[in-house]
Amino acid sequence: MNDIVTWAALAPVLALLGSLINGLFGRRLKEPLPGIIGSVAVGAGFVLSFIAFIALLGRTEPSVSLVLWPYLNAGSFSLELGFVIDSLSVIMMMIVTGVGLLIHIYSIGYMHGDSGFSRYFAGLNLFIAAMLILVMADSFLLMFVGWEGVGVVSYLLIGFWYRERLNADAARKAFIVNRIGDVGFLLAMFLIFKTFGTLNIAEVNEAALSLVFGSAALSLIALLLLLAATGKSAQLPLQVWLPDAMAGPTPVSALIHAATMVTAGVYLIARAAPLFAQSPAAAATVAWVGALTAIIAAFVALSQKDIKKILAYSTISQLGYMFVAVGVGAYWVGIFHFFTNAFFKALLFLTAGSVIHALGGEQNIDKMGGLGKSMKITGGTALIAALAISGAPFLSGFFSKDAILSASFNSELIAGYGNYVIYAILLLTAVMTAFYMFRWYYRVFAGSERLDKETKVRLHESPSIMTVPLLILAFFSVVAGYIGLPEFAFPNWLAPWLEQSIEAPVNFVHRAVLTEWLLIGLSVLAVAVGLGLAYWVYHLKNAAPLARFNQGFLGALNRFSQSGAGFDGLYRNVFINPGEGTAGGLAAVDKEVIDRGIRAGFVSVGLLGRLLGLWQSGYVRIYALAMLAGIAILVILLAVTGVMA
Amino acid sequence: MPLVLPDIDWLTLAPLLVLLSTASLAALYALYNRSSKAVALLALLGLAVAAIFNLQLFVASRAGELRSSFGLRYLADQGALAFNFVILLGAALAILISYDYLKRAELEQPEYYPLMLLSASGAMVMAAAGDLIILLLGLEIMSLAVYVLSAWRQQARESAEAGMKYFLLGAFASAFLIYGIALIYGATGFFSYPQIVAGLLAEGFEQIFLATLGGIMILAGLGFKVALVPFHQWAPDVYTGAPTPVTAFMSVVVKTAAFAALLRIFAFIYPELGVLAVQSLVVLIALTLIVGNFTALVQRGIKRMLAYSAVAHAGYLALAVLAAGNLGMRAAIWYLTAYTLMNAGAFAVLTLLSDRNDHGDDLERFAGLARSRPYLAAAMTVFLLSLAGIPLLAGFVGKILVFSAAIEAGYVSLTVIAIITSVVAMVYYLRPVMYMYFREPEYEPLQTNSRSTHIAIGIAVFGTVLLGIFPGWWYSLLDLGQSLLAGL
Amino acid sequence: MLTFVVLSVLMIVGAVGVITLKQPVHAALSLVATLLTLAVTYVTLQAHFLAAIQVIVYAGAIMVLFLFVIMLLNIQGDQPQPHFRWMQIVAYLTALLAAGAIAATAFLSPRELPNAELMSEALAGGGAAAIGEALFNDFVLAFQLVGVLLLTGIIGAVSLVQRKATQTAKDERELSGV
Amino acid sequence: MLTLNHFLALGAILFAIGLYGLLSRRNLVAILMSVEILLNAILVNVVAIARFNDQAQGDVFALFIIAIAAAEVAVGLALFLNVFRLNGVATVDPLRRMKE
Repeated sequence: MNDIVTWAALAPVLALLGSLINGLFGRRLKEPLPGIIGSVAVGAGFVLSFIAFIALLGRTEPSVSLVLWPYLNAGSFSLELGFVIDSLSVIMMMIVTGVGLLIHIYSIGYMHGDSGFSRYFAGLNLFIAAMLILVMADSFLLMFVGWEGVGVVSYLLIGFWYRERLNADAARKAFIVNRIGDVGFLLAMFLIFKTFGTLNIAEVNEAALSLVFGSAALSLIALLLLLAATGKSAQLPLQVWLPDAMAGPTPVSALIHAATMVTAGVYLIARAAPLFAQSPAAAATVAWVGALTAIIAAFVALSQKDIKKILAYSTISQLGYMFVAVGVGAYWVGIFHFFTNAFFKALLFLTAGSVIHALGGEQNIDKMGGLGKSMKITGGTALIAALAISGAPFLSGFFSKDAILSASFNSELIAGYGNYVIYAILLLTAVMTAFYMFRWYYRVFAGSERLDKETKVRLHESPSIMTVPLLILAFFSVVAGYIGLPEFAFPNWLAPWLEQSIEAPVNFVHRAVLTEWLLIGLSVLAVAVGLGLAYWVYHLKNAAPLARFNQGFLGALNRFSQSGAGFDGLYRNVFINPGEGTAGGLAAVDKEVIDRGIRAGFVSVGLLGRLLGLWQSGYVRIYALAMLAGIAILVILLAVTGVMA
Repeated sequence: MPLVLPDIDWLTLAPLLVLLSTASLAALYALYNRSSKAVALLALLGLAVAAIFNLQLFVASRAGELRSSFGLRYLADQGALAFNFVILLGAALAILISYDYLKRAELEQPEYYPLMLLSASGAMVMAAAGDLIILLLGLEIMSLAVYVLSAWRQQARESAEAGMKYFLLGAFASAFLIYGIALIYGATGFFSYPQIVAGLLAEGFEQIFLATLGGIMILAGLGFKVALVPFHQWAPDVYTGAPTPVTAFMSVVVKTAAFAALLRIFAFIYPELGVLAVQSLVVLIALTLIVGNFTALVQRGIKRMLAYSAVAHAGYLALAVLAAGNLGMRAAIWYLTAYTLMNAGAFAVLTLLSDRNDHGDDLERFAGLARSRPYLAAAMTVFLLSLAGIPLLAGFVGKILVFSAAIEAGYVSLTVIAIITSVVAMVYYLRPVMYMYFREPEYEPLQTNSRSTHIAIGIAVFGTVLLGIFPGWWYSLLDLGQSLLAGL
Repeated sequence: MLTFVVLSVLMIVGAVGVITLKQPVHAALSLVATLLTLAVTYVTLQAHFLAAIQVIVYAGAIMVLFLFVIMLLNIQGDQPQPHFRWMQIVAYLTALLAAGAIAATAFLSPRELPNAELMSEALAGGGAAAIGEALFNDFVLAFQLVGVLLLTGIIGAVSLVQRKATQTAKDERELSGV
Repeated sequence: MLTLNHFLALGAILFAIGLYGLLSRRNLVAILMSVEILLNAILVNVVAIARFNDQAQGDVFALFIIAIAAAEVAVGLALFLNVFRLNGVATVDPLRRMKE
């Protein structure tokens, strides 16, 4: 504890403490108090992280390991639980605690008067603790602790307003889809242990670099980690849970389902970068998953009507960008986009929350419009955020998104012309992003008012406890990009800082400066096209050109987009319809067999239930017969092998 | 002919003798004083004294002192002693739960406690056995008492049925076990493990076939006790019908003892048998993992769900058996410690929710429990999450240990099945949690005086969390686990 | 050899009687016949002591217990089966299969028995002395454990059958959940 | 010539008869008696093997099996009485209140 950096290890402890206080005694505390306790716990964590950051800033080797306690020593398996605070994790910690603090403060206003006030803050604090453990972990095992922790808390917070059945369903969906990712994580963990004999991340990374480039074991590990990451970060094909997760309170969506938890997958890949850098097949898969997710999610976002669902799909799309970044080997860029995204995405959600709060729970953008006039701060900050996420020049999103585009254009990790295709996809996605974000902005904040009369009366700007965090986030949405200016022409502080923690050898083509400028020009053009189109359709023509989108091919496309690109329907058909039910897997079993089946009686639940009923019939004699059959099969096997031998 | 006296190390027998004499004393005391409180306290005292003797032996064995009695027929090595701790813990928790339960259900015949102690002593005999006959007798002592305890609610048809079913199938399984022992005896001419192994390895031994057949039948007999598929079907029915504290006892102590016995013979005898003896266990484990977890998914009643979960956990534990040797043994002991705490805890919570006829263990009872009984709900959540294997709880560490032991032993594909099914398992463990936290209460929870159950739940929560966060100390205590038979 | 064949046939006929005779009393008597034949077989194997035990404990005590229960409760035979006709066939097949498999494995490597004189020499007078020596030396723990086993059986059986005299029939119906 | 395998085969046949009884009888008492046949089948084996190996160990084992049978029968009949008192019938098939 001599090193001041190690004090940052207290951050998760403080958050846990806050959670315990709120969870155990919360009901006896008066309203703002649980919120204040929660905010103080997280705020203190932020201060500690910030101090650690400053302390690390001057060091040549910005990495401090801290062993907590020896966990297990089992034969060849030996593990100590510890934190590692280096340039990568300290950035994550600052974002988690910093954005977390703002969202805590905002929540004091947002959750005002809710009967579960203290329960809410207990959950939020627990989430911060778990997330900090995830990013600070020095071993895959401890990381898995945080990984599961954030999953469980997210599950509890999505279902926070459990009286509405929809929320409980959404919580369960999120939970089950994430389980599939967990299978990947667990399998990867055991494979890592089997291959490297350790679970310590630093040791694994070091060992991975000395392994054969592209070896099968490495690729398998990397692909399993990717499966884990797709589950947590809502990437194809496991993206279905995130839009439904918006059923939770909006600040929860902002914190967990936009700014922090969903980026855990990106963080995992960046942490285990050498594993991916050494297996190009896995890395290419990451990039392709990211690119496809980015464009499909953007496509779906074009037609959504729920103010939060649009943002949810945009989150998925932005996460796709990050996946491309870490897939092509530009690990620092992935973190950079996470960094800028945390601000503007949290800001978008909080403004949406502010709107929902003001309208008394309305979420359909067709029933909004013109809100910017009466909600000046919310509207103004929302505009900044929309510009930033679209990648408008000189705002934070511009720099990080451009870095991703240029990295995917220049990467040598992906064989053939794949990286150019990915670049093209991302460029197209950028056009769509600008379009749907401004569709969102115009439908909500500009244009004519389409509100009910009752709602109109209630309309008000949110209290300052909610607007101040918006302003702070807006400020960072503007400036956060300047730590990572394009390397070819400007000083870039972030890349060398992060690369001290991520030692993965990936080569990039160095192109002529003119080409680089051209690339930047192209991205600016993409933004301009998307923005202009949205301006024309939604501002000048007031959505009139969309009338055509109801029939023919365009109509089908529109419906396809509205249905979430068909994934929910697809999964329902494949997994859930009782005909194929038994083959289906957990999602199916849980939803159909348990809930519907039990109500309808066991006979009608499909094959599994019927089989079970037949087998577990209650008749002693059948049980005895089954036992006998078991022994008989073994004995016959023995006789056969015996005769053979 | 002069009679040669057998070697008897009385200290090795002390824990067993303490339990037996406490049981006898309690049974006698019960004849003229029908107060169950005194008998229950006496039983707990007996368990505590036995634990003290066991501790003394444990310390001695850690110092490298390997003790045994009757020419390696009754062993007191680290493995046996660690299993004894688990058995004593399980029995103590079960007795604590029983006391309130029996009072509430008006079943306070004091013979209950001596029977439980006798059953626990049978379990200890199984863990210490170095001879197939001793193993068989221990198993019978343990089983007979549990058959009776399952039928303890004499006025309830479910309970009577559970006892009868368990008995019939148990006797059937015992017959196979005895047959297996007879065949091994026929092949080698001996009953004690070292002699059997010596016989199997002897020059010119040609009865490997008979011996393997015997091995398979013993596996089936013990597989029945631990509920491996397809010998598991009694478990859900009996677990549901038996009084809940007895279910807790069964799922914890009986399983521990059967695994202790299985581990020992699997480590020493089975490697010398035909390949098929080991391969059969692989098949049984795969079946158990899949059937146990997937049938648990469709259960409505919590007790029944826990029954199938017990089947599934038998699969994980058997994985450690397969990984025989020191690592597997340690993993199994560790897992059983964790399992004892969390499973007994879950059943303890269940006794507080069901009515005095043991009805009402369905999910609806759990609805809104977080509101009506927040601490109980929190405890149950801890147990369920631990059973599901959520990190930093005891169950997670147990799984990690078992899986890594199995991987080390080369059973990778089986471990993959285990990992995937363990993720499936989370779905059914989390369902009651969802009901507790995301539903409005539908029942008024019973308000009963249940101090001893609360003590049991407290111990279980404390243990589950402690072992989950600091697993190292207990694991390192098992470190010197040199078996007495290892050198043979 | 002839003795063996005659005894085997008697034993098998008795056992078949146990599982086919409808009236439990008849089945029990058939079982007594099997047990007694088994005792005679022990004698041919020079195990006189065991033969005595077989008659006293098995045919004597255990079968008396059976008959006692059957008579006391006046248990009738099997009623016509409402379901599970297939069970008979399956049971028949499995039993046949099991017998075949076990017998086949047993005959894979036939081993001769030592002749009778050698046996009786080793066991000198019915084997009681030899058994006693084994029992009180190698198996003294097992011997004690059998005592515990019987104690468990006694406590269990007694505590199960004894009931509270005060319990009225009404309570029973209510508690049994009907 | 009489070999050990004759006795093992006799044991196997008796065991199979016991199995058949266990699976096909519905009367609980008859099932209990079938279990006795199973145990006696094993006894035939054990005693023959003991003779074959020329040891007293097997006889001791046989003795223990008889003792186990006695204890099992006592408990089994007690459980049976318990069921009979509640159900009023002695058959096994009504014992299926718990299933699935």
